Amino acid sequence: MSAAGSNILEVRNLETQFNTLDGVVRAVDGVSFDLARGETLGIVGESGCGKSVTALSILRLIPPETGRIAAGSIKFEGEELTSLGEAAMKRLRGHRISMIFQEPMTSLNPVLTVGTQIAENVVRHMGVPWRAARERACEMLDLVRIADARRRLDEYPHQLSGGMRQRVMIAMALSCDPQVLIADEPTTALDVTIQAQILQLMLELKEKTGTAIVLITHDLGVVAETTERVVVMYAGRKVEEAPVEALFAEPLHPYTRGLMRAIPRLDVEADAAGTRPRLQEIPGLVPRLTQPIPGCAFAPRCGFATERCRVEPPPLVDVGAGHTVACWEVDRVRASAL
Amino acid sequence: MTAYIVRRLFATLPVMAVVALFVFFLLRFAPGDPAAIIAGDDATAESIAAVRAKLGLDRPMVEQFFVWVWSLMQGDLGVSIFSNLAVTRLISQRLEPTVALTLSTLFVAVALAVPIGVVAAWKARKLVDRLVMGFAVLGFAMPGFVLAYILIYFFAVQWQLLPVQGYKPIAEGFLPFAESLILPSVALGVTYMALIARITRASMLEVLAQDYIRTANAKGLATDRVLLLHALKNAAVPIVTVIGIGIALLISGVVIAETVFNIPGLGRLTVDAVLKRDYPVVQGLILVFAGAKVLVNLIIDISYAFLDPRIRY
Amino acid sequence: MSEPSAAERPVLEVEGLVKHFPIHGGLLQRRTGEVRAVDGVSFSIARGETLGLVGESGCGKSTIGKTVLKLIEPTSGRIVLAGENISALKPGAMWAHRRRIQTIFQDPYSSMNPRLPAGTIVGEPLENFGLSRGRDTDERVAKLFERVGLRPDAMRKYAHEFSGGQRQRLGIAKALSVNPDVIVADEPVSALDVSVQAQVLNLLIDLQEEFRLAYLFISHDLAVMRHISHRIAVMYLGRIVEITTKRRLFSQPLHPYTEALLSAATAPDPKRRRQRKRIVEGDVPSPANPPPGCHFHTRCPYATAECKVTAPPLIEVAEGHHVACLRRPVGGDPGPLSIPG
Amino acid sequence: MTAPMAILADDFVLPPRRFSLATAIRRNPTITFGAVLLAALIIVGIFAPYIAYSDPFKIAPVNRLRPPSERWWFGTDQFGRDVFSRTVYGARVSLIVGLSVALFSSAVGLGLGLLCGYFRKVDSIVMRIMDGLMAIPSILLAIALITLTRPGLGIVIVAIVIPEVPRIVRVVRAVVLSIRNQPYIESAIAGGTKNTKLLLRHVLPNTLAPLIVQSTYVCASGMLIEASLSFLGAGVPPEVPSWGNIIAQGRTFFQIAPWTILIPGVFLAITVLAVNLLGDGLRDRLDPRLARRL
Amino acid sequence: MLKRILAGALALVIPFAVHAQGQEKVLRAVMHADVRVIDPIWTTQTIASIHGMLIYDTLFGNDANLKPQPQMVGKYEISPDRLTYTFTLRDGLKFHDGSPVTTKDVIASLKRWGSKDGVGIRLFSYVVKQEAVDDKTFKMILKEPYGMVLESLGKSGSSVAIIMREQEALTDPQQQVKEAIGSGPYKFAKDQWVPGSKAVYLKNKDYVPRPGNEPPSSFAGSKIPGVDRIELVWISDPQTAMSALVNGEIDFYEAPNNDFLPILAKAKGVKLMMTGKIDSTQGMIRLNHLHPPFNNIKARQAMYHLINQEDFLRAIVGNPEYYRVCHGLLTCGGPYENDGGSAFLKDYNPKKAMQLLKEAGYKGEPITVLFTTDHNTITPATQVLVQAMREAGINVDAQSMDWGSVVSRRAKKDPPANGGWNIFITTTGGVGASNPVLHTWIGAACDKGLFGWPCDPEIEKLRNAFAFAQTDEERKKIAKDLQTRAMEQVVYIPFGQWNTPLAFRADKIDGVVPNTGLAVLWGITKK
Repeated sequence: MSAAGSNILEVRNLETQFNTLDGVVRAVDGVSFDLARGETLGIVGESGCGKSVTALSILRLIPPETGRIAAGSIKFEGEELTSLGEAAMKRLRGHRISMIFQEPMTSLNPVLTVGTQIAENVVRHMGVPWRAARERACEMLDLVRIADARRRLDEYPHQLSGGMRQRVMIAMALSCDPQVLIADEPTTALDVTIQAQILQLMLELKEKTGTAIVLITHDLGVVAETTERVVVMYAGRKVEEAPVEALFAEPLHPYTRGLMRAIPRLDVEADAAGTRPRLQEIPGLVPRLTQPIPGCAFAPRCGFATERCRVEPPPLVDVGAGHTVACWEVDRVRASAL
Repeated sequence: MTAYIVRRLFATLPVMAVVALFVFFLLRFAPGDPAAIIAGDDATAESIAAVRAKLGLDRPMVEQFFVWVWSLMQGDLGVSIFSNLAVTRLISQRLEPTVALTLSTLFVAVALAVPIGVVAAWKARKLVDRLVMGFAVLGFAMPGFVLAYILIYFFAVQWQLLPVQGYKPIAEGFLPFAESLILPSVALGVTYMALIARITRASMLEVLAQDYIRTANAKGLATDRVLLLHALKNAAVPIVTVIGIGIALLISGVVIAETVFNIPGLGRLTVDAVLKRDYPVVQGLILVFAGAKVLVNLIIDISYAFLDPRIRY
Repeated sequence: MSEPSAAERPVLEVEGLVKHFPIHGGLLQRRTGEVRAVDGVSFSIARGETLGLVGESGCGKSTIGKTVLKLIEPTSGRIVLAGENISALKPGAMWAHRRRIQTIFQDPYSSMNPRLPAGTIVGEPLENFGLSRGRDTDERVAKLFERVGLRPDAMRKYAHEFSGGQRQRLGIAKALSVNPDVIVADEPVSALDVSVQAQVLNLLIDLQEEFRLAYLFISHDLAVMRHISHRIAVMYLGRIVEITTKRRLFSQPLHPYTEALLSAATAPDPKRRRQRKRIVEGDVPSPANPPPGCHFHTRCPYATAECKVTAPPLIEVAEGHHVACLRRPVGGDPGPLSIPG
Repeated sequence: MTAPMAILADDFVLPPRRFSLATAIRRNPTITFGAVLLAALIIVGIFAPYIAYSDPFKIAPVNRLRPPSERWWFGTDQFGRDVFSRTVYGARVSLIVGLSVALFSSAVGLGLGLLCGYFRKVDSIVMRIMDGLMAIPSILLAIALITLTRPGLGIVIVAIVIPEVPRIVRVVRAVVLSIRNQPYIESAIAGGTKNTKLLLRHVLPNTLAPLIVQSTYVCASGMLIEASLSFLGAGVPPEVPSWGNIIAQGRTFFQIAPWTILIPGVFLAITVLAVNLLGDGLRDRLDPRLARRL
Repeated sequence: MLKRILAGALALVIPFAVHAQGQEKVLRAVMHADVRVIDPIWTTQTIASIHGMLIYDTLFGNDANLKPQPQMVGKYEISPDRLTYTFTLRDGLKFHDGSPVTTKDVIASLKRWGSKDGVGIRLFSYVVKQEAVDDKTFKMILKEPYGMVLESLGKSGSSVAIIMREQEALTDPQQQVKEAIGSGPYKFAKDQWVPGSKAVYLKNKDYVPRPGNEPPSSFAGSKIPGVDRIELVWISDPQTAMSALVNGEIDFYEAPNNDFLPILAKAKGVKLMMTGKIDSTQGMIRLNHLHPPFNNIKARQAMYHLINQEDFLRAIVGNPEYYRVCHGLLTCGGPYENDGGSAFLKDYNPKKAMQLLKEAGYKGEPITVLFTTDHNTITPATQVLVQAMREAGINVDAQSMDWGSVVSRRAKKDPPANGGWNIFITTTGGVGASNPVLHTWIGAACDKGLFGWPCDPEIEKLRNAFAFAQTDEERKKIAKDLQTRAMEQVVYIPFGQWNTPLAFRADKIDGVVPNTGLAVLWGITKK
């Protein structure tokens, strides 16, 4: 946890639940983390671990008829968001905290021009007339390095490629100089070369604007190459948090280790005979979130699990240098070979 | 765009041909014999035969068809067997009431149903939504003519606010014209309004679940902008489609409304003509109705291009 | 895992495969152009070997898969399956050969008929080719379920009761049921989470060794390719730009596009951030009107004037290593290329 | 907002839900309400002779236009016939018309729809004919058919089926076209499934859900059209007590004897309501995706 | 936004609307049927004659007591041997197109009328020739004296003896005349005619009524056009028409449904007027004498025992105040009403009817009844008949069809099996049925007579005798013998008579004359 003063976002014991046909689903089950000013925080985990729900909870975009923030607090520059009025939240969204999403194909309104969709955000929050907002939109398109920005203003999303649409999303999100940009799987749907361009663009813009970024992804490679600090989530809970170098050098939670070994490695030389080393599977399945899970959620699939792991939820252990992990058997894990 | 229109117009030819063929042979194979009816009360065998000859009903079927089609080309829909008036004149006489009734019903229904549908979708699963859906299901089930009589009983007879029947052409002043259309439009419009409200709600709900609406909310836009600009513009295509389909429903409904409210329109003319087996009038009318419907479909398709930039012709 | 023996005749040979999709427009819907999805591709796969087809979206890799399976008719080119030329066969005649080539789909949710029990779906090919009937089919299906790691009692369950990983296993079981020679796997794991992905990849590898299956493995993920393929072909805009053994591709990438892919791909190692080579600019051009000459010249840092004009042929510049780049002559220096002018 | 289900871990096995009537009722009230109402009306229809306490055809001019009373529950019409008995018999006629219209048009519609959806050659010809039929407003087509032949229940049914068939063909064809490019069809083809088996085992079952939904709507509109036709004097012969006839004959005395119209009208509305609710419920239950497209 | 548009439109239009109504005096009337055919000779429909009496004129016109009064005729002489009638037209008679009325037109018109209408045919069977003396005077020469010449020329009811221009009069009676140009008090606005909805008649400004301002009495008296414009509006639904009258949308409603009379009686400004005492409607069950079983007189007489007039009348009319049982063929309340043959109808006994039918050789084969579905009096009557026959055990094949089809089907003489019929029901006007000569349905002229084709020379002889009878007692005696004979032959079975009053807005119009046989509209004025 970095020094309190410089934290722009503090999340404490966040619980978000959905009521479905099969009962109440605890998508986020008590998650806490901080975000420093200008920092790039990664939230990684497999689908269904609650990373997207955490992001949507911060902006209070959970659809009221199906889900609600059950407990916990979200402080943004000292202001408690969970109890903020809807009108105040609306002024905040897209202005001080903005968000971009995974599917560039469907995240832009197909029947409105790119210029309108950006300018309307500027008009809403900066109170400038429409003409000035369009100018601002044009500037933003240049900023995200879209060629021939003036002409693009009047084009429709279906006339742009996937990469260009994601650039428009970024331009839209940053159009009002937000303090925090939440990116939910921004490059998952893009091709490799385009993904590289977008990630590089996000880092450049962070330097220029000083916006703090929360990057949500399932791809450890993206986390490794873009974020400064990482939160690993499993079944709605935070299992490990650490600076990115420390996490990859010495992952302490069995789940994080399991993930590292399960990924096919691009950079590791195949062994001499060119034979293919078997990938280390993580046996079993992710638990169903419709019932509360006693103890550690990963226990059923964990090689180090003891009786206590199945009964008592593990506390967050601080192993120093900002590296915390929620595991009873930290020492045994640390001792075992990577 | 014009290329598309021209192609669509050509595409209507086979459809109209099917309609023409169907109507022509359907009437010829009917067991009833119109010549007997025309010949009048104390008709003798020869006078019936005379009438058949005059109408050319005795010539071979194929020849009759070509004669009919050829006269059709010149816009001559033949002459009514009973009133010796040209079908085209009969139709033009009664065009105004039917068009006025259809358009007023269309306008009333759409102007009310679309906003109701949007509100129902916005307040999904809340009381107003249940009410709207309840109205929609009831409106759909309510037979038009029963509703019509109830309306007449209260508004025209008991409270004498509106005329019981008849149609005042617009030439006789807008007020009487509007008054004579209110009750028929409501009686006819209820079912149509129910249909549009339901489809508007359904397509709005589908659009509101899309990602770009979540993006719009993530931009903190005001609710009505999200609803009316972002959502409604996307939902417009299915709504316009159902309005188009609904017009066919309207044409059938007009026949009943004209009967109950005694409006001298095309619907009533068709029913009378069919009941009296007045061939030329029936054929002419069904072609006119079919032509109108095909035209409406074309207009609806073209409107898509303005509603959704992705649709390019 | 043993390397495939080169002596045997390849189980699947493709020569000069072309597939163009016509575009219609104007007043009379005349053909006004075509999308050249596959623009002259040749390769072969030996028994027990995995050929990886890698490339970005729109490069035509899925179209090759569908064409080889004859789910869509090729425009021209030869497809030889276990010695039989199937490229011109009408659907009726193709039926007999379908037993030899099976497929696994990308999306686990839509590749299973929602209204049929899992056992019936897996057993359908057996009954289609008359390999077994009634009770006999059920027994063989039960064995297949076990072989892919599913409980036999799940045969009566329906698609919506299975998870994504389990459905891919069902797809594999179905493909396996008629012990084919070749399996075309189109992005079989890209819809799955990492932990489940590993389970499926290991299963595919085990099955290949046990039944000496040939895989045409299509994916956009280089790491998965490196793990499962023996040989890899890199595709760009409907053409193969480089094809070689896995080890040589990752150690000595010759084609600039392959180099760009490798440098763009992310790896779970924070140190790589500083070794970043050049990121290639621009978007993939549309296959409806690809750039003249070498398709990649518009984004290639090493492109020369000639690259803009002549289309580079795919030639064997080193033993078992083909590349389609004018700046890579036969026996040329495999080192990095210089930036012209 | 992606539906909450997608957020859940996709990799765990859903427990197979046992079918329990209680939960089924609780979860889809529309189907239950519609089905119960319809069942009641069918029972009334079948056991009409026992429920109706007097002969619906018997003319007794002496007790003409009597208001509803304890002797005549729903009053009498201008011929002195008991409206309650005639309405009960009317249920039988309307249900017969509604169900047979739904049945015939679904059968024909399914056949044509499958052919059009699957075989390109058939498609263009049949669809032109369907467009032609749909261009003619259904009531006018029905009137023309009925009046040109001897009026009778069978003719009325045929006359209502013909304009309804194109509607069903369009629905089935749309569904078949969408199924055709589903991956599980390609997977079946790759697995050696031949055309006929493909159609019967893979395409047909998946078209049944939308077909059932559409046929309930057709059943409802069939009843309404029958009533309208009788109202216009071109429907079921006057002596057959269908709701449309009762209303048509009663309309002349509406102001002095409103019960002759209101009660059959209410019965008709309730029946159509029941069938529509059944249709809505089935649609939401069987085929949520299609629900939106229709 | 919507409100603003509506308000704007209204402000613009209101002045215009008021102006249009101001000057022109319009009579809106709903008759018993819609003006579909404009040739009163071509069809026997009463509505065509109402249309005819507005735009054409007749030589003579029978007054309220059925006495012929001169109308177009100025003076006339009958030769002592009663064989030569000399008529001279009065002055000022002009057709609507301005051309004067000449004897050429009169002779051609009478010739056409005489070859189509029953009464005309009977009259012209005695006429040797018509001779024009000059443009104003012509002679009619008979071969034997005939008592009904003037009554025939002035008859009311269907197919009145109207005078049209020669060029129309020459059209073959089997064809409809194309133009509606007469010399009557109103002109027909053919361009505004919308069949099935509205027929419009405009005041004939240069019509010269009979001098002396004779008081109007049915067809007699001076015809002074009362309003500028008459609109005969057609409203098919009787209840809607009644509400329209109550609401003031129409001024005159000829045949309101009996059930609505209580409402109309109470309605503000509405007045009910009983028509002339013999102007009622008589119900008739017509049997087909050509084919079994009713070619046998016993079978026909058996049917009498099935008929209880009370059942029919209550089904059709309901309110006893407006109907009366009448066991005779000649209109009860008419001059020649008598009880001849009425015993047949006194014995209502369905079982006996069946027994008599069996004796007459009826073995249960189907009897075809033409079942009208869309007529507000004939439909209920047919339902009562069919039920009575079925209850008696007769195998009834009731074929339902609209009135138009019944009209065409009854003309067929084929056996019931292929396209013919056994029984159909119709009605006839009380005025016509009160006089043995004018009452066409009482005739029995075999296949030359009306459908059903009863055949009995005796009846025809009696009808002719009536025409020649000089004194009233003589006529009454002949009438009784005729009815007794006709009842025996069962030319038709009467099921009673009823009359419906006229209803009109007394607060808006007056000058309504109780009609006899045909509604008289030309005299009506608007306040």
